[in-house]
Amino acid sequence: MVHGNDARLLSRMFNKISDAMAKEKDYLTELDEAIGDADHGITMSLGFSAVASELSRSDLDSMTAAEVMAAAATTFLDAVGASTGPLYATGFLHASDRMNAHRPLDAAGQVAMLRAITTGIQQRGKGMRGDKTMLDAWMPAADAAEARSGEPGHIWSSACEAGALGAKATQSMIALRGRAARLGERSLGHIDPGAASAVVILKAMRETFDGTASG
Amino acid sequence: MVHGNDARLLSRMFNKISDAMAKEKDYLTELDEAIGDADHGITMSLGFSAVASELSRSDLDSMTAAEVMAAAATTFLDAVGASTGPLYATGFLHASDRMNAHRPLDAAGQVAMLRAITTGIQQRGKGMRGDKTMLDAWMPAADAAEARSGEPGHIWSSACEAGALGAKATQSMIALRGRAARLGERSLGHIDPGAASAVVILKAMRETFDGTASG
Amino acid sequence: VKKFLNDPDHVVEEMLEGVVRAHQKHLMPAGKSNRALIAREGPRPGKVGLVIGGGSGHEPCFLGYVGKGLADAVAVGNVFSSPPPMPILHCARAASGDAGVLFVYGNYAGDVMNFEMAAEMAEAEGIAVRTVLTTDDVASSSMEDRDGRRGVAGNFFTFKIAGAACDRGHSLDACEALTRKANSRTFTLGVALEAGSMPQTRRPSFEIGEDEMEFGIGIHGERGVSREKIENADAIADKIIDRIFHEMGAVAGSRVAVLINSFGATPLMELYILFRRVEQRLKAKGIEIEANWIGHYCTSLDMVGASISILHLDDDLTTLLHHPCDTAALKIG
Amino acid sequence: VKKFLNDPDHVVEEMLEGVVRAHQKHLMPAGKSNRALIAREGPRPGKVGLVIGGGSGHEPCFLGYVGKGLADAVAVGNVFSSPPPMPILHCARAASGDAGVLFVYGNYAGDVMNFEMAAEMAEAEGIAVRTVLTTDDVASSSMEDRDGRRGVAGNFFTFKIAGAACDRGHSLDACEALTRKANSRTFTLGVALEAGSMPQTRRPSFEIGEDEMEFGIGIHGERGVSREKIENADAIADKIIDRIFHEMGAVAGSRVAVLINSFGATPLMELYILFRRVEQRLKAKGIEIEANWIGHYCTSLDMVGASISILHLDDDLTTLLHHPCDTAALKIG
Ligand SMILES: Nc1ncnc2c1ncn2[C@@H]1O[C@H](COP(=O)(O)OP(=O)(O)O)[C@@H](O)[C@H]1O
Ligand SMILES: Nc1ncnc2c1ncn2[C@@H]1O[C@H](COP(=O)(O)OP(=O)(O)O)[C@@H](O)[C@H]1O
Ligand SMILES: [Mg+2]
Ligand SMILES: [Mg+2]
Ligand SMILES: [Mg+2]
Ligand SMILES: [Mg+2]
Repeated sequence: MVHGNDARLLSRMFNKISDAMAKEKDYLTELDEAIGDADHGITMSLGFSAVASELSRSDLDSMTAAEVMAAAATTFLDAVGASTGPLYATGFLHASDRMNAHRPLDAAGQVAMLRAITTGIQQRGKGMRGDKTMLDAWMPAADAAEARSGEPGHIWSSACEAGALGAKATQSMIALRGRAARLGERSLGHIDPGAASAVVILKAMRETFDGTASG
Repeated sequence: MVHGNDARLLSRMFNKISDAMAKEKDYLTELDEAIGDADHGITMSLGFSAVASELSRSDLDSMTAAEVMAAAATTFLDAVGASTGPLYATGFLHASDRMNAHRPLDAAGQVAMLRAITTGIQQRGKGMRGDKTMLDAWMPAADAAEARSGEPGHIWSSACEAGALGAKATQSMIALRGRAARLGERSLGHIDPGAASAVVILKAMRETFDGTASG
Repeated sequence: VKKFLNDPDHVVEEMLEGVVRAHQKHLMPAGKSNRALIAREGPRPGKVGLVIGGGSGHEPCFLGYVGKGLADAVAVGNVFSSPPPMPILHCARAASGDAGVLFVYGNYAGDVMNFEMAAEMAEAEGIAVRTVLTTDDVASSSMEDRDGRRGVAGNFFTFKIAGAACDRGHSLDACEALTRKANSRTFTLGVALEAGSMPQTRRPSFEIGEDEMEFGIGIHGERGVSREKIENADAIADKIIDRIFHEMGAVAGSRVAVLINSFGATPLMELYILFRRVEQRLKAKGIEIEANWIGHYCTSLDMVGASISILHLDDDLTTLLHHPCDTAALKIG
Repeated sequence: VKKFLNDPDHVVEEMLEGVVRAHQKHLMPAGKSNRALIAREGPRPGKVGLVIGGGSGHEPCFLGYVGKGLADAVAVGNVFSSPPPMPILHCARAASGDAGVLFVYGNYAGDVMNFEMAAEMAEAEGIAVRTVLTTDDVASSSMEDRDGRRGVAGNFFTFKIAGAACDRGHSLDACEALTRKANSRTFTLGVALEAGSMPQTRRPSFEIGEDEMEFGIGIHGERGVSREKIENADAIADKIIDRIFHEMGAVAGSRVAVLINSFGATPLMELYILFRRVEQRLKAKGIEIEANWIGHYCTSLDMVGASISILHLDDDLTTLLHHPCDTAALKIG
């Protein structure tokens, strides 16, 4: 694939995320009912549908991948606020910054993007693994992708698998950050909604990038 | 029976009414839920328990039957207000007035009391038979009692029977007075709570007077 | 249905103990009982006294409207029950400044009987009493039977106008006439989505189906005038406004006051959404909103539902509406 | 769960359209969006600007507290979601009178991130910003971790004090210090009997058993700190007051302000019953109630429940508490 199509590729990615989030909205909200304030599915779906519709109105041909990421960051943030707004906005902006100086969105570029998003989220939320947050999906996913970076065909399946395992593992954690942290031990036994929605994003990324990453 | 006991007899009557009303409270409230404001059982039970406890604190030996009736009227009114307060207070006061100039509470006296209560209710509420109110129990009861006044043993069973039939008949009436009148045809099919509680009172009267009326 | 209660039979007494302590700057009991509450800066010689009242369960009605510039006294009944004559009489005595007393209350069989008995007793003591029954509930009977309608949340406006008329020193005749005018120009319609529940029963007083609403509801948990399919907020507001427009003679350039009232459990968020539509409809007709109130002004225990009231103003009523008052539930100026 | 709504995804926009029309005497949008609302008579040169905000679903929080003598601007988020930085920045700009701007909002991860981003942007424009997080919820963490607590209905008091401090012309340092003091002396505990429901789901966000209550509840329909057997009103009030007494250093002769707050569906009648007990307990300790508020001041959609907040006054705070203000939800003086 050629460089000029990266903006379109990312736009396709955000479309897929938006569709997937709309489908998982109820499930995510149910998770947030258990240990949060019952809005996570609503927030994520609203935010990514705003991103998708903003990008659909943009002239992608004249945009770089970095510009698409930056537009997604701002749009997502303005649409949702909440906890996820600053977290993902910072993640996307961080990825955008990395892209500026970077080569096309080939396998290495995709892994770098995944890591950059993760690092951005970490910086904004000052969290770490084991806090029972979205980071418990993003961090193992980025690690797994990096470990597989020599095998372009396996990057996204590994990332998804690791992310899903990480999200699953939040079930046995006590929340240390975000709203659920107020519940203390009552948060045990429930999957973190933010980790679950991270997996939804990762899977949409896999769908987008699988096959493209061979070049 | 002797005259001096009339005050006690009436006090016993109000006790029986109070007990019966406490037992029927839920049923009466359910009736009022259907076509009123769900308080009729509460109001009636509260009102007669106030009367019973007022009389239990009174020196009945120094009171006439008329004074007992008047005390019941005031106590009931002050305790409940509502629609039933003025209606029964006026009924009881009316009966009290009649008693003043009257002979003891023998069969004739009892029939006169029943009629006086009924007339008082009529005067206060400006209602008539067929309005779907408590009068649909009180009026036939008073009529039946008067018709049987020559047969002391049957006065109260006739009154109760006629009252119960009258209350039952409210089921097929459209309410013309009181809160239920707002419902128009929607009041059809439901027994009027005030008519139902009138039957409760009539039955407690029967229990009180049956046997006493032979003299 | 779960509630913050102790003995359900003492709910009114306990509430009133709270009220008397909470609002001691505005009101005080007339005697030993809290069933007759008097405005601290209300009654004064030469002023017509305004007495309001009714059952409990409508808070802040009626006790929240006692204070300077509004009602001089309130008689408080049991839940959904008219107060008996005695507390009303106590109110009349305390409110009397020898210029007569005005009784204003909702048109319900029970209230009429008890207030009339009290009026007779007050008259017998030499206190001149006039009565205005509030009859703002458009749903409760036809336009021809306006006087037969019941009083619901719109009594907020009628009380306000009556209190202002009294406070401005009008005669008993004038106070009565102005209050009657306010009532005749006030129109309310209410919708319930779920019934409330009595403290003693703690079950919904009746069931409203999943996709139903009760249209033309009163404020006592009585059923409404018709059971209808539930609709969205705008459609409900439209239905109400259409009915009110049909009755109210307001034309372009008219001024109105609007009250969007929660029956208890409906939150402010939804009231604002209703108000949005009401404002659009009034604007489209060229009718101006002089003032509006949105919140819990006349409730029916914990009923889920709301009512819309409109007072069609004229110059007199506008002046009286803006007249200052200071009560627990309403402060103006 | 039935509600007066149109498209559930437009609930906030529609509500704000209603709010902007209803309260046009008090506030107006900062720009084209209604997500940043400015007090009409709020900001002025030389005065510290007070910016508050948070998610929707808490009405009259936060927008009801915008106006002269209280907040200068409010940023409005989606239901139970912090507003994003842009409307907060618009608020900061509009509230700025070149004497600095004070941000006061509840201590939640989302709000902290968004307000901090906005603060950085405002600082970059040369607006000095200070932040006070409200942390009045006694239940949300231990006494030692006071700063980790979340802000709930008691922010009513903290906003009031902050607004008064700003309006009286104090410096940014002084406004911050007084606001911090108010927050550190405010204690709240809440109890939910039934969960609220989101406009989009219209189902209770969680179930509370027939004979259970959720103790130490927040204002976002989050679960509380513990599930307990339901008790009567006095027992619940006692439990709350005992916890608050344990933390608050008030002794005989101290003065406090009391807020009995409905989370949405709990009616005034029950709040008065709770207040009755709170007053008894305070009186027994010789603590005087300087002022009290009872009603819907900080809600959680249509949750059934109530919270009790106590502000332990000192001379400064008493003066500021009584300072006049004029907003949609609170008028003093
Ligand atoms: N500091 C943080 N770092 C990373 N993720 C966080 C942090 N705080 C919260 N989260 C994530 O945010 C999710 C909740 O998002 P959402 O429901 O949209 O926001 P809110 O809690 O404001 O309602 C949590 O499930 C958690 O994964
Ligand atoms: N004018 C009237 N005459 C006779 N009975 C009446 C009249 N109005 C109402 N009632 C009776 O009162 C009953 C209702 O009493 P209750 O529920 O205690 O009062 P409220 O309607 O004030 O709640 C009705 O069922 C009816 O029988
Ligand atoms: Mg959430
Ligand atoms: Mg009734
Ligand atoms: Mg009643
Ligand atoms: Mg949230």
